[in-house]
Amino acid sequence: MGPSLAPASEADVPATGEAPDAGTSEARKPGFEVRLANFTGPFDLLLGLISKHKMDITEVALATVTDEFIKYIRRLQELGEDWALDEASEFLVIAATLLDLKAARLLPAGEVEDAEDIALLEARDLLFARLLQYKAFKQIAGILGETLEEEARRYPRQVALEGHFAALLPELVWRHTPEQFAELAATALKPKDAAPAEVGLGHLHAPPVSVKEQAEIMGYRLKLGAPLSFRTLIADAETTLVVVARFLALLEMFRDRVVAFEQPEPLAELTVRWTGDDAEWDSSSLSEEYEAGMEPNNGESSNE
Amino acid sequence: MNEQETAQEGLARLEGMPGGARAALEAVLMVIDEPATAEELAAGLSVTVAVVEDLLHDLQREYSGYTVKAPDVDAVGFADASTAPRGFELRNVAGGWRIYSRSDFAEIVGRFVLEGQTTRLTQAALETLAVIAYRQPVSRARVSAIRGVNVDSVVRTLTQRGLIEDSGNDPESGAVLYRTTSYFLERMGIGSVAELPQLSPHLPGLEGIDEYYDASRM
Amino acid sequence: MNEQETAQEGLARLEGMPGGARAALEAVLMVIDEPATAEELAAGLSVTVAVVEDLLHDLQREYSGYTVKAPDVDAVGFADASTAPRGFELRNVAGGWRIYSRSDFAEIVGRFVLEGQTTRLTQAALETLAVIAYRQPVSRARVSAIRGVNVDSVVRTLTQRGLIEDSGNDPESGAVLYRTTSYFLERMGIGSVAELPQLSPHLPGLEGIDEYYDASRM
Repeated sequence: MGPSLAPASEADVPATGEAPDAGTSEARKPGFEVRLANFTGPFDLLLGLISKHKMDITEVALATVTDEFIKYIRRLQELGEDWALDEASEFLVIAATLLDLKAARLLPAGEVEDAEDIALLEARDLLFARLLQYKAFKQIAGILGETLEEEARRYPRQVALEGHFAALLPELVWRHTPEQFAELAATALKPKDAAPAEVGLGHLHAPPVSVKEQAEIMGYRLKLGAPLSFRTLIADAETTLVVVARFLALLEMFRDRVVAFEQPEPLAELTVRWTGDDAEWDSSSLSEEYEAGMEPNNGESSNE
Repeated sequence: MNEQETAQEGLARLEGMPGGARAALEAVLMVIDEPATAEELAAGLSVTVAVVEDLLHDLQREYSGYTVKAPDVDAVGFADASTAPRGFELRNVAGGWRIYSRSDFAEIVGRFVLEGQTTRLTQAALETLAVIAYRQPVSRARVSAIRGVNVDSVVRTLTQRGLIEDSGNDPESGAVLYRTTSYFLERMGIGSVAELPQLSPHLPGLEGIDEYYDASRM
Repeated sequence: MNEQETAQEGLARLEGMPGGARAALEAVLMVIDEPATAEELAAGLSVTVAVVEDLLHDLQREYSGYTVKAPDVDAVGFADASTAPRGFELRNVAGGWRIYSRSDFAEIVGRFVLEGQTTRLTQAALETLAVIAYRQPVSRARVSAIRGVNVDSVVRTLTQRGLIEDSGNDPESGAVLYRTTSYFLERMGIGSVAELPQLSPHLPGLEGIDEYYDASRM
């Protein structure tokens, strides 16, 4: 998708619409398009700009590129594109470095004494190094792409095992009850923690923990029969809040007379045993009083 | 008429390739998993069924050399070169053609297959099976999206173990859909998949899960 | 000693079968569904690795006839029979041997094998894959710094495609490190990452890049 831009006021159209790897060079018309997909990142854009001007990227003459780069960023701003924060900030970092470079160029040659000047030159070298490195990987990516495509023309033989061989396979050992299997499914189906696409705020607010849910989890485990220590029951608790919720839940369950506690002496291991004879017990009998307390923001959890 | 011409052109084109039409047919036979009929093969190669049948019988004879005793190779006497039999054979089973390992080597192949086989499913296999059991019928791509890893080889293992099976193709994407088998139910000790425990008690907040995956579906 | 005898006996027994050891090896190659190493094949056939390697190279040459130009078949000049290439080839990839259809017939075979047809990777995915391949094991943050963009979703896609995998955590930062998989090697048709093209010709005069990089590492 190419967001269309208003006709360019400047005579020199930004390079972005006609960068070497743009594929389809845009026909000249009043409006032109910036195809964001043409560039896979700021380095890519920068390389595009540099090669458009047929410059050696080790040359210092980056002023033109700097101008165009900044112009490009402005256009993106005008578009109001919902750029991912980190991507936009990467652009800013590079734009700032480019500005520094531009400033560095204005310094009289051979008079680099100031620590600040040196820092600028180092920043320039660093940017060059990173650009060169990126360029190398971009070329390698091209080679990988060609190889993968060429290799995809060969199909491996990978046929199902012939019936009489499959029959030789040893019988599987299967020890999962339907309940254990369901637990496995629940784990597998749970959305994997998506990699943060934005700055995480999770550390600012503890995620809500429901006593009722924790009661359900423990009820399920205890109903399997064997007495479990409290230590075992909280072994998978990710936060203290979950531990607290489970403890409160156990107290509730004790009040409902579905669990019994055993502790030989103070601070010794606390063992919890399922005593409810009603297999149909569920957490709905739990009082609601903790729910409000433990779930201050009773809204959607930040799962998605 | 027209079709005849196309088939002739097709044959001419194949013969221009290294190894000719015979090699082209071999290439297909080597990698197909399900037996293919002469008609399907002819259509894929753009030649006539008669040509494909000739080629199939040639290959069958060639693979079997002179010493073959397989009952289905009735034309073995016509083999025109004295070659040793290969380790594989081309068999016509229930109307379809496929390459199999030669039965003379069943013992060796069987030993190789058994080597390193375990009697337990790996955690990856169990989780994949669980996803398929609760989301069936489901494509590999979707299971892969849910698990976040490539599941191709695990799906093959589960199929081989008879726990899951092909249940047709997705009408939209054409991808193969998988479902659990009656052997799976047997091993689980339940009568039908409806008897699998509900997931909700174990997974608070799963209401929106299907939309979540559909949204991120590739 | 004892083992040597067993291997000799094994070879003698195989040679007594129709087609000999060569055919036995072929039979095993017919049932493997991922590359098998010479060691695995030797164990399955009860012969020495050296014998299996000779047989593998013989078969490779034989399948390729005279016309082969594959760079990995260096001994093709020694093929002792003037045969047309077969429709399939035996290749040594990702450290193991496996049979593939010959690439000349890709178009025809593709009509029969729908699955496994993988969609092409995007430029972003290829670049990310390249960085991971050359810098492995490597964290997302580092790949991201090299490419100058966030690579989270691309890394997820590559993991799902089975091309890269989690290889543990960085002892210092605790960040997940990624590496390429053997499936990646298979798809690239190479034996190990050491066979990837050299990066240095593409990186003129950048000896110190890694230090630069570590200094600016996030």
